[in-house]
Amino acid sequence: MRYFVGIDIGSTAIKISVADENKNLVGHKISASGSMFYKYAQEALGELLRELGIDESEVVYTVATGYGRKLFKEADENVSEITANAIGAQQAAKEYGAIKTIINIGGQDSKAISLDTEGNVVNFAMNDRCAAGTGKFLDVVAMNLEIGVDELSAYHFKSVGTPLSISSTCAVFAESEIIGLLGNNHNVEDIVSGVHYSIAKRIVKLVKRVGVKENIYFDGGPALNDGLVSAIENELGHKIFVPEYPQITTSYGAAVLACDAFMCE
Amino acid sequence: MKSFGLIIAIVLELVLTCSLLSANESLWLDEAKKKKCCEVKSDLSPQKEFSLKSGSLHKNEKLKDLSGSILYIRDMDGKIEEHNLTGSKITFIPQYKGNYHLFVERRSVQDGTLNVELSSLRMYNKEGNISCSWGKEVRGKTSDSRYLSEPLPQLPFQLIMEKSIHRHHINCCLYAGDIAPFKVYYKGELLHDVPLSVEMESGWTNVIEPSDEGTVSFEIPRSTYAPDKGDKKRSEKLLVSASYDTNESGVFEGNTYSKVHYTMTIPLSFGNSPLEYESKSLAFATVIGVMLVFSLGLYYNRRRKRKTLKEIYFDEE
Amino acid sequence: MTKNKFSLRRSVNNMNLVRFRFWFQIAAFALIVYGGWAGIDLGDKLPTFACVFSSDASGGKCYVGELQHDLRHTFEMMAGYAGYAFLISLGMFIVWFWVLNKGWCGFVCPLGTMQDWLTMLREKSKIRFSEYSWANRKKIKSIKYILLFLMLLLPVMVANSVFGAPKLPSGLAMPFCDICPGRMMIPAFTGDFNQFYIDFSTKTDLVMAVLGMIMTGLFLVGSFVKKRFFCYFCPMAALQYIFSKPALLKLYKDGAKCTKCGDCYHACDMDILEIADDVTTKNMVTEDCTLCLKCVAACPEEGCLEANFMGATIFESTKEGFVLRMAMDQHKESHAH
Amino acid sequence: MHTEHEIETPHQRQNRHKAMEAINVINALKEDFKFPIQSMGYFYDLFETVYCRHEPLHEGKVKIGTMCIQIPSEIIYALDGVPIRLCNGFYTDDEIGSDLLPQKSCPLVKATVGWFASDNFSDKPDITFSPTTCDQKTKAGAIIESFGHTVIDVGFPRTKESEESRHYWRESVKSFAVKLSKFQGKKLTRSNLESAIKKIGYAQSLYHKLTEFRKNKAVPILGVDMFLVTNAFFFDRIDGWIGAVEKLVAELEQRVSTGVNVAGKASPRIVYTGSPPIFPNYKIPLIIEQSDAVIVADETCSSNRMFNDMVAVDEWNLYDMIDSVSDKYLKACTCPIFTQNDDRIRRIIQLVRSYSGDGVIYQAFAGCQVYEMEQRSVLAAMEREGIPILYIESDYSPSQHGQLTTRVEAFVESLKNRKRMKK
Repeated sequence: MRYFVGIDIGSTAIKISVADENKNLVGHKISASGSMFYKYAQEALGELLRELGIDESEVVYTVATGYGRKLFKEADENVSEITANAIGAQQAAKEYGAIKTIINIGGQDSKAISLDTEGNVVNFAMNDRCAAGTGKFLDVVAMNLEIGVDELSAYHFKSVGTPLSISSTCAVFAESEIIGLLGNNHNVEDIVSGVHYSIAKRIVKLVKRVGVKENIYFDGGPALNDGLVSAIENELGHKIFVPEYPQITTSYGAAVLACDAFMCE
Repeated sequence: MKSFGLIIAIVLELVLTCSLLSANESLWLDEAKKKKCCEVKSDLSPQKEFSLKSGSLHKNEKLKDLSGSILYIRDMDGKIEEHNLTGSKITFIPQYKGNYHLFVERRSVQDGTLNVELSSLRMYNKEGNISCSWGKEVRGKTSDSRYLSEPLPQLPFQLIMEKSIHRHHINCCLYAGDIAPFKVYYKGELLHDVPLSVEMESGWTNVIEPSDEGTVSFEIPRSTYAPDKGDKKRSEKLLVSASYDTNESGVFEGNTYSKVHYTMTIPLSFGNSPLEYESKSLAFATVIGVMLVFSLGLYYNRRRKRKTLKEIYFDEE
Repeated sequence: MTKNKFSLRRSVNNMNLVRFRFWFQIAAFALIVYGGWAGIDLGDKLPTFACVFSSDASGGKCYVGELQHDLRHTFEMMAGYAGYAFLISLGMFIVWFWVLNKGWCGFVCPLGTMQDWLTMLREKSKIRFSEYSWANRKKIKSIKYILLFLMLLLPVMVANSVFGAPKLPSGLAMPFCDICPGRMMIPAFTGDFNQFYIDFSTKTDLVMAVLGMIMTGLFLVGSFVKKRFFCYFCPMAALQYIFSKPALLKLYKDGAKCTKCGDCYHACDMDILEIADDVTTKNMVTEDCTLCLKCVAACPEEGCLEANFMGATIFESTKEGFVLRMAMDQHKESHAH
Repeated sequence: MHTEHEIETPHQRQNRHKAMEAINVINALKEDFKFPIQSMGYFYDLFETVYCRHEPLHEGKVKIGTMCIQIPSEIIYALDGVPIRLCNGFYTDDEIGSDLLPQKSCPLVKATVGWFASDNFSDKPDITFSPTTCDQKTKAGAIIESFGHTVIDVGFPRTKESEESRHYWRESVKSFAVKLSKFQGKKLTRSNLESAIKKIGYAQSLYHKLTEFRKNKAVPILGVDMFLVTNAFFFDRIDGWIGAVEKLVAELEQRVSTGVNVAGKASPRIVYTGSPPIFPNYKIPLIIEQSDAVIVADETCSSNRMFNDMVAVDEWNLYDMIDSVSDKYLKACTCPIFTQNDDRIRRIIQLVRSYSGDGVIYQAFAGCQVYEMEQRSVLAAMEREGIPILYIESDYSPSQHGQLTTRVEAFVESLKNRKRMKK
């Protein structure tokens, strides 16, 4: 039995997916990346294979992606996360329908990718200047509000008043703003939904740059935040598709690519 | 027969008038025509010149010698000056602008009767010396338009015109058709039985009896004989005189007398009544006509302008 | 800018000028037109239309009459006493005038008062007033000066042959009085209608008399539809304006405070545009101004317009006063729907 | 996996966006300043109800939209209409409008057009009157009409000195009144116009009382609050407004007597002029007052210009009332659309003098041509008068907040220094 590994080394986490010959996801693992992520990556891969009971030899082809990809020497090949993301999204949303637009919010950047009918990347836009409106930002907010990141969604849906938007989605300034709002004891729900909508607005701007086309696919860690999802849907005015494991789309895509590459040889 | 009656009438008429005239050999003051040249001026006020005339308005002669007669001048403030006249003419320099009232008294004894002949004349001085009358200039002359009509204490017998003359056209005058009321005083009290004889330049004369109140008044007639040379503003002379006899006796200049015969004259000049040349009805007609035309014009002009907005949606209520 | 609640100045500034003026004018009218019957006699140098022709009744006489009378003298007379007389009269007129300045027109002049009464009548009968176009408004300004000039010249030409021209007929001795509607109207108020006549005695008299009647007709209708119709042409106004500068009563404007809202111009009976648009001049007593002070009453700016007597403000425009005068000082619940 | 949320309709989204804009400003007004005024509560609530909760104010009334101050609200009230001034300050609507108008056009106009385009009103105007004031508004009328709203243009002259324009405007106003009374099926009568004029006059007099307080050394009310109050007059029930302002006046009287000062001792007094700050676009005023300056007076058509000049009627008959009303809206107006406009400069200087202002801040919307064009002359005039002035060009977008703040703060500090120098 032959297996294919896709490994995505991101800024906050290392995502590894394993696919079989039919490109089905066999298993995946997410572990925090850090200073010496090359080592962590190897360990994580080892652990994952052990969990799945797969022998190293059965892994016939490995593709690395993410901006740490070059450093992962074992990889037979490495591809840009854009491509990987596109492929992964199409695979993951097979039964849902053809994906035309992908929204990806990572730890420290966010992307919008538009695909043509064949699924090739036509255009993409990304914000990589600062952490404004990214996973990191959400962490900061949650920390300031003294709630868990996973609670954000719940708070969002509890909000009844007008969302209190944050004028700057820059992590640094936002902090002081949020503290100010709390100081004037506005309720947390409104602040949370406000934050979500502020991010959503930014993202939608990004998406508008590449053009909004059904179906829309949303991945990356923050996609787990249902509040944010609905905020984006409202801003966008379209339903969006969120996969089961939104974080690993890219690595899955890499795995799929690995499979394709091997089959061609 | 008719003609005979007519003749008699004429004769009677003549007799009557002659008798009246003879009864009315009166003395009167006359203002001399102003001579343009050689006018004697004393501080800016020209000298006025008068003469005494005796006889009727249309037939009279100037008195050569006035010695023995006295001139009283009363000014607007009632100040009275007295002059003994000499020579043939009366000269007098009015000090300031306004009305002056001149009186002349002349006494003579004639076969036992003392003739006291009096005449008075009103004169309006257009000119005058400001230094004497600046106060009046400042205040204005509005109240000086009336004559003072109290009797003059110096005169025993006096005929006074009661009419106060308004400035009809600012410069005042009498008009034909005005009622001229007179009163006759003897030693200060009113006489009720002295008739008035009136004579016009044109020769018309009449005698008017006093009313019970003692005022003798008549309507100034319009002279139909007057030569009307289109000069509608011409003025005409009128001489009003009254006489009165008493049985006082006394001595005057050595001659004794047992009777006194007073006569007083007032020469007046009057103009033709403006009423003859004025039409009130036409005036009102003009005014109303103008008003009608003007307002109609305005009305239609406005209606033309406001057509655009003659909506029922406006309502002044 | 703290206002003492019960200061005199404040209550003056809050006064209802329209009512005040109405009663003042009635009083002045009584004094001028009927004063004579009460033995009042202010002389014949008044700088207002107190008609010379309403003999006994009037409490004073109009100087215009006197002026024409004074001018009807030969030159040699004018060189002498008549000259003095003329100067003294003029001096007296000026002294009178300096007290109230043009206020004589706005508050005293009986002819003006009559016009205001006609205006009230029009207002009551809800008929719109007329206005001159601005162009015409400018044009007619000169008329009063022309009238003044003729008024001064003709009497002289009656008494003298000017530049060898033949003397004018005596019918032109008082040219303005002949055509002045005051001559008919003011005596008429004393029950004396004798001035309504057409004089056939001479051609001049006829023409002048007819003119007089026409003017009277125009006056009555004109001042019914146009505020202060006659004052636009009044030679007295022209004569007054010559001496207006040093007068005691003044209308001052502080241009900096002016917003050119035009409320004053809207209120002005004489349609004086400068009052609204001139923001540089201080002394606002223009040639046509009647010092009626309606502009001050209509000015909503604090202290922009003021009536000033010998340097002391007597009546000044204030927001508060404006609101009171316009009856905007209290809130009525919105009218029935 | 597929998410199960209801997605907002475009209207809901628009409303949410506007609400989010509005609430920020309202909170800022409520929270960022010392000594809040109790009676301002009415206005905060008013704006929250209208712009956050989108509740209609005038149900069952005929609402008459006006595109500019030049449409005489006296006549509208006299004919039982409710004037709704549609000058709009929302960035949300501005963005919608941007797709319909050229990039460089005025955000206010864009916002108004956007508002109509989205056709999302809590108080929808039944008919809209659009005076032909500035080019953009003039053209906007037609565009709005193309969305299927009834818009009636009211001819407005661009010179105010000439007699012709005076007559022209008077006629326009008359025909406006005729059209409106036809629309309302109600006569314009002496009594109803008179009471309308007097009511608005009273409202204005209240405003004057408020401004009077700002002349004091200790300023009892913030400029932004004043803007909010005058802004409320755009759409509020007039009786409610009057009641609230009466309370406000009373409270401020209190404050003046006790010498409450909403600004600091040294904070410079600013006279604000230029394009109208209309809720919620209080960006510049907020920045000014957040950086320790206080707006003591303004020369904008959303506030001072709307209230300053009052109708003076000489004869309380219909003919004269209508003319007086029209004159007020033409002759007194200091809008920069007019050919020559020294009046505006004079007004600004006068405001600086009488409110003892330390400096002028002149804001022009990027795209609000007339204000941008007049900028030079005003700056020159201020230079002549020795009045420091800051010219800011901005739009509705929240983006350049940072830069603006720095500029304003710098200006304010320079003013403070000047003050210190003087002492």
